[in-house]
Amino acid sequence: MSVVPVSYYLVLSAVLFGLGVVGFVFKRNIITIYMAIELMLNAVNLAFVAFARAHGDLAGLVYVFFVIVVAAAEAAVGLAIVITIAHNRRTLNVEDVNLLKF
Amino acid sequence: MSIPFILFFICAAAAVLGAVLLIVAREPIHSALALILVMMSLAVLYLLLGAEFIAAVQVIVYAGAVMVLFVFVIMLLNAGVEVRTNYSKIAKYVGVPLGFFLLLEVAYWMWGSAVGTTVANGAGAVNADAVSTVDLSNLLFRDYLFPFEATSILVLIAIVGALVLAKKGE
Amino acid sequence: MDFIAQHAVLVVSLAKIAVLLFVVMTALAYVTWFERKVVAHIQSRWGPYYVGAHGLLQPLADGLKFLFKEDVTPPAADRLMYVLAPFLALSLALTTLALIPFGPPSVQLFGQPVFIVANSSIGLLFLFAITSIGVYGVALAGWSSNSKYPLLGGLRSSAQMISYEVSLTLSVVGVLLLAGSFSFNGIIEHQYGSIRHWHVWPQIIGFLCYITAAIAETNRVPFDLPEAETELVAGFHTEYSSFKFAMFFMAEYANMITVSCLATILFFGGWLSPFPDSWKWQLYLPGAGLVLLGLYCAYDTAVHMRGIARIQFAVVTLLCFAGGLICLAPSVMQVIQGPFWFVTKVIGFLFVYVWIRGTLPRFRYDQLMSFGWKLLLPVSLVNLVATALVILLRHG
Amino acid sequence: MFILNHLWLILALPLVGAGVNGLLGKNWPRSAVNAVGIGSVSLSFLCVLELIREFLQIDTSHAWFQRYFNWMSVGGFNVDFALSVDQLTIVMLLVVTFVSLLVHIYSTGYMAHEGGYYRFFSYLNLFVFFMLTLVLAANLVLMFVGWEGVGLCSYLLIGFWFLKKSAADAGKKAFITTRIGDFGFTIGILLAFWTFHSIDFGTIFADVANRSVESASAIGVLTAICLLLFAGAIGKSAQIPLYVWLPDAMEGPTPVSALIHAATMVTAGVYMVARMHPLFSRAPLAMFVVALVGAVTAFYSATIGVLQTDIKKVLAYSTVSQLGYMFLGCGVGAYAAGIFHLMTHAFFKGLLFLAAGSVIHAMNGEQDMRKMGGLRRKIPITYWTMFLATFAIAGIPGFSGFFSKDEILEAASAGPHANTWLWALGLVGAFLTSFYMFRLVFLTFFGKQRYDEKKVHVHESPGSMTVPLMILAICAVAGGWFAAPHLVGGQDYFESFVHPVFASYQGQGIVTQPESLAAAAGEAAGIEPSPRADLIHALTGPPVIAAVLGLLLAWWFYIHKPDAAKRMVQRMDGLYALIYNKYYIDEIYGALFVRPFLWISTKVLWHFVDEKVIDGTVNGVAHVSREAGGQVRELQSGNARSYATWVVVGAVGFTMLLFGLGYWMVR
Repeated sequence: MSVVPVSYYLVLSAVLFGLGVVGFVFKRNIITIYMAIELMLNAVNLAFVAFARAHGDLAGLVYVFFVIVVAAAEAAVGLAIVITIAHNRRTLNVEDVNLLKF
Repeated sequence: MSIPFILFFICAAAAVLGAVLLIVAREPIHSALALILVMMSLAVLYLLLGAEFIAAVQVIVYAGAVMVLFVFVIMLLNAGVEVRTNYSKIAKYVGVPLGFFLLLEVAYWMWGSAVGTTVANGAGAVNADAVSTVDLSNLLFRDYLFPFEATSILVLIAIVGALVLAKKGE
Repeated sequence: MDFIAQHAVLVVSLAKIAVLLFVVMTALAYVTWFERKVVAHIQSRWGPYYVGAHGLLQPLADGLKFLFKEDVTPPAADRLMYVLAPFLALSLALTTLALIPFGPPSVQLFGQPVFIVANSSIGLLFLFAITSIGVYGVALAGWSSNSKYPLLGGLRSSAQMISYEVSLTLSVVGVLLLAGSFSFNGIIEHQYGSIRHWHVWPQIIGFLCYITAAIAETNRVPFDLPEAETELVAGFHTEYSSFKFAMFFMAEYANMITVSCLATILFFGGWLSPFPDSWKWQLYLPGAGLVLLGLYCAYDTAVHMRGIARIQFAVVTLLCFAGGLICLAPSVMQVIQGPFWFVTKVIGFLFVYVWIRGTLPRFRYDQLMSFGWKLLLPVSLVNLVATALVILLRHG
Repeated sequence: MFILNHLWLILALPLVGAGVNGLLGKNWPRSAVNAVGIGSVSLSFLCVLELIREFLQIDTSHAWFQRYFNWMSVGGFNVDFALSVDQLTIVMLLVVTFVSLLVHIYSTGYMAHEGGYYRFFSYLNLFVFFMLTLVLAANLVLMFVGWEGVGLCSYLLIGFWFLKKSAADAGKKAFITTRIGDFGFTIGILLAFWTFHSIDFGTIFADVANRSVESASAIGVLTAICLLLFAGAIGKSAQIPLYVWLPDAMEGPTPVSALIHAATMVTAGVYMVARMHPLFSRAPLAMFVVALVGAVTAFYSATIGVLQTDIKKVLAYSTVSQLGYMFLGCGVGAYAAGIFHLMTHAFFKGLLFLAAGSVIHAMNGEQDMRKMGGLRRKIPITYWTMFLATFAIAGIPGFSGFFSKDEILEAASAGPHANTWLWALGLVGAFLTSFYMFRLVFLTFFGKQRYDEKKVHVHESPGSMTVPLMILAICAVAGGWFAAPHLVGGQDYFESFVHPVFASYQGQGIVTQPESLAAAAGEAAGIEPSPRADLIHALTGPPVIAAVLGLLLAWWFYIHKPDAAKRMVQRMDGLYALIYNKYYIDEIYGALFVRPFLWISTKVLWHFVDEKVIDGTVNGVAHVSREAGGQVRELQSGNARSYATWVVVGAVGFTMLLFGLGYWMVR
C-alpha cells in the first residue's frame, strides 16, 4: 500500500487552523467563538499526531492527550462563564458585552 | 490511487467542509454539528496515522463530552440565530482578511517545510504497526507522570470553578 | 478472484456487514415481540397473539404500519436536524454491533475472522466512543422538534447520558485492569477456562454498577426520563411519527442488544462456554436445545393451534428440527459453539431488561441525578481503586 | 576566659538597652527606663572589669583577637566583624564604660523633668555601643562604623531639644563639620587598603613594621594616609580648623556635653592616632603636623576661653585646648602620655561639666557666669568637687592633670620629636588654662551674688547627681597617681601597663619611659636622689609656675580687684572684641564657605538642575506617556473581536518573522 506524505496532513491542519482563526474573528456568538478555538486546538492536534508519526516519536501523542484534557477543562469553565454572562446580560453577542474598556 | 489516499481526501474534504460550515452557519447548533463533523473526520485521520488510542480519545472526549456540553448549553440558553453586528470595523476589514492570509501563509510554509518527509510505513493500514496503547501509557505514566498529575489538578480546579460560576449564575 | 485476494479485508468485511445487518434487523424486530410477550406474561396477559401464531408476525405488521403511516414534520422544526437525528441514532446504534465478536476469531474465511466485523485492538474504546456520540440523536431530536416536551426530553437525556456515561466507563475499567487489554477477544480469552474464571466474580460491584449505568444509557425503565410517556408524552420523539419514530425505536433496542453483548463479553466470558473443555458432551448442547424446542413446538402445534396458525407453527417446528440436526453435524458443531453461548447469554440479559421494566417504577429526575453522581460514581470509583490495589499487591 | 571569648557581650548589652528603651520605653515608667539604661551600661562595665582580670592572666605581649563573621567581601576587599583587645583598648574601655555609667546615673537626676526621657537614655546607650565598637574594632572599617555611629549619636543628642532652633542648628553644624573631616578619614581608609591590601590593624602594622621611616623631605604614602586619617581626627576631636562645632554643641543637655563632648567621643581622634601610631611614627611630617595642630589649638582655644562668659562655653573651649594637649603629646611621640592625659581629662573634665550642670540646675538653667557668684555656701558639694577638678585641670601639683600635662610638656621639650616652640605654646596654654579655669570658679562661687534671690531659688542637686560628682572628684584627684610614682621613686604603673602597645617605639617615642626605668633601676640600687631630683624638677618646672601664675592672676582680677578687669578691657578693647567674638571665625567660615555653598545650592542646583532639568525630565516623561496613553487607549474598545484581530495581527507578524528567519537560515 502506498503512503500519504506527512505534508498533506500538515497542510490540512494549517488550513483548519486558519479557518479556526477566521471563525474566531468572524463569529459573534460567544459559544461559536469557543467552538472556533476548539477547532484550532484540533488542527494543532492533527499536526502533532502527524509529526509524531513522521518521526516515530510517541511524545507527540502524549501532547495531544494533554491538549485534549486541557481543552475539556477549558470548555467546562468557559461554558460556565457563558451561562453566567447569558444570565446577567441576556445576550450571547460578544459585541454587546463591551463594558470593560477605556 | 490507493485506499489510504481516498480515505484521506474524503476525510480532509469533510473536515474542511465542517470548518467552513462552522463559520458560515448562523445557528449555533449547526456550527456545533459542523465541528463534530470535523472532529469525527480528524479521528479517522488519526486512525490513518495509526494513532488508535488518540482517535478513540478524540471521539470520546471531544465529540462525546465537550461537544455534548456545547450542545447542552446551546439548548439550555436556547441560543438562536446569531446577529451579525459589526461594531468592530477593524475585525471586519482587517481581522478576517488577515485570518485568511495567515491560513495561506502557514499552509505554504507547512508544505515547504514538510515536503519529502513521509510517514514511515504503511499509514494506510489502520491496524498495521498501529501505536500500541501500552507504549503510550508507559510514556504517559512514567516520563510524563508529573505533567499528567498537574493536568489532573487542573481539571479538578476547572470542575470547582465551573460549579462556582454556575451557582452564581442562578 | 484476485480482487478478493487483494482486498480480502474489504470484501469479507462488506459481506459480514450485510449479513450482520440482516440478522440484527430481524433480531430487533423480534426483541420487541419478546419484550411485549414477557411483560405481558409478567402482568399475566397474553400479549400479541392473533397476528401469526403466538403473534410471531406482529413485528412484521408493526413494520408495515410504520412504513405506511403519514410522515408529519412540524412546520417550526429545524428540518435538517429533524431528519438527521433519527438516522444518527439508528446508524450509530447499529455501528457498535460491528465491533462485537459473536464467536472465536479462530473461525476464519479468506483469512478473516467470521464472527466479528471490525477486529480492533482497542474495540472497547471504539465502542464507548460510538455510544458517547449516540446522545446526539436524542438531543438533536429534542432540539429540532422545536417544542416544549421534546426539548425537555432532549435536555434530560443529554444530561442523563453524560452523567451515567462516566460511571459506565469507570465500572468497566476494573475489567480492563484484570484483562490488561482493550480488545474484546483479549478480554474474553482472559476469562478462558470455566465459569469460575469469569470476571463477574471479582468484579461483582463493577458488574452491578455497569448494569445500572447501562440501563440509564439506553433510557430504559427505571431511567426512561427522556421518553417518560406519562410526563413528557414520550419526550424527545413526541413529534416524530411513522418511520422516523421507528428508527428511534429500533435504535433503542439496538442499544439494548449492544449493552447486553458488552455485559456478556466483559463479565460473562463472551462466547466461552461455562463448562471446562474436558466436558465433551457440551458440544451437543446447541443441537439438543434446538431439537427440544422443536419438540415443544410440535406439541403445541398438535394441541393448541388451529387453522392457519397451525401451518405457520408447523413450519417453525420444522425449522427448529432442521437447525438442530445441522448443529449436530460434526463440522458445524465446533463452529456453532461460540455463537450459541454468546446468543444465549445475550438473550438472558435481554430478559433481565424486560423483567426490570415490568417490575420497577420510574425515578424522579433529581433522584436520577443524585443517584448517578452521589452513589453510582463513587461506588464505581472505589471499586476501581480497590481492583487496582489488589492487582498491585498480587503482581508487585 | 568567658569575656575574652565573648567580647561581643560588651557591645551587645548597651545595644540591647538602646533597642529596648527606644522601641518599648515610650510608655514605661521612668524607673523602668532607668533600670534598662543604667543596668545595661553597668553590666557592660562589670564585663570590662572581668575582661581586665582575665586579660591580665593571659600573655599580654600582643593583642587578643577575635573574629565573628565576615561582614562584607567584595573581590579582595574583606571586612570581618572582628574585635581586638590590648592595653590601649582596655584603658579606653574602662574610661568609656565608667564615665558613661556615672553620667547615666547623673542623668536620672538631671533629666528628671525633661520630656523624651526614654529617647534620651536610648540615645545614650546607643552612643556607648558605638563608642565601644570604635574602641574594640580590629579593622579600620569597623572602627569607622563606630566613628560615624558616635557622630550620629552626638547629632541626635545635641539636637535633643530639637524644637529649639539653635539646638537643631548646632546638631547639624556638628554633624556637617565632622563630616568634612570624615571625608578625609574615608579616603585615608581607602588609601590604606590600596597600600596594604588589607584594613586589619594586625596586617597593616605587620606590613608597616618592615617599611623604612619616611623623612620629612621625602614624603610617601604613609604620610598621606596619616594626614588623611588625622583630618578625620581633627573633625572629630574639634581641632583647628574644624573646632567650631564643639562650642555650639553645648546646646545639648549637660550630661551629653560631659560624656560625649568632653570625656569620650571627642577623644576618639586621639585614640585613633594612638591606635595607628605605627604609621604615624614612620611619618615624621605627619607627626609634626599633629603636634603643631595640637599645640596651636591648645593655645588658641585657651585664649578664647579666657573671655567667655557662658560657663559651658568656657568648658567647651577648655576641652578643645586639652584635646590639643593630647595631640601634642601624640605628635611628639609620647603616646602613653597623650592617652594618660585622655584618661585624666575624662575624669576631671567630665566632673567639671557635671558640676557645671549641677550649677545650672541650681540656677534654673542660668548659664551666664556674670549672673552668678557667691554660690559657695549654697551648693557646697558642687563647689568642692568643681574646685578640685579645677585644680586638676590647672595642673596644680598633686592633682591628676598635673602629671599628665607635665609628661606631655616634658616630652615636647625633651623628646626625640621635641620642639621648643610647641613647648612654649603648650606652656602659655597651660598658664591661660589655669587662669580662665580659676576665673570660672571665682566668678561662679566667690564674690557677691549677682542674681535675683527672689527669682532663682538656688538649691543643691539631688543625690543621684552629687554622688557621681564625688566619685569623679576622687578619680580627678587620685587618677594621676597611676603614673605618678616614678616621681616619688617607683614604677610607673600606667606606663608599664600600656608599654607593650607602644613597645615597638621604645626610646624614640616615650620620654618618661627611660626615666621610670632609670628610677626603677636607681630604686633597685638603693640610690634615692634621682627620683627626688625628678620630683623637685617637676615641682619647680615651668608648667607648675605657669599654673600658679594663672591662679594668682585670676585671684587678682576677680577677687582682689574686680574692677581691674573692666579697666583692662577698656584699655585694649580691640583685642577684647576680637577674642570675645572668638576671632570672628564663625563669621569668616560663613563668608568663605557657607554662603557660596548656599548660593550654588539654591541658584544652580535647586532652581536650575533640580527644578528645570530633573523635574522637567520627569514631568515631561509623565506628560508624554499620558498623552500617548490617551491616544493608545482608544484601541481598548472593549470589543472582544477587535482584540481577537490584534491577536491575529500579532500571530501573522510573528509567523512572518519566524518563517522568514527559518527560510533565511536555510539559505
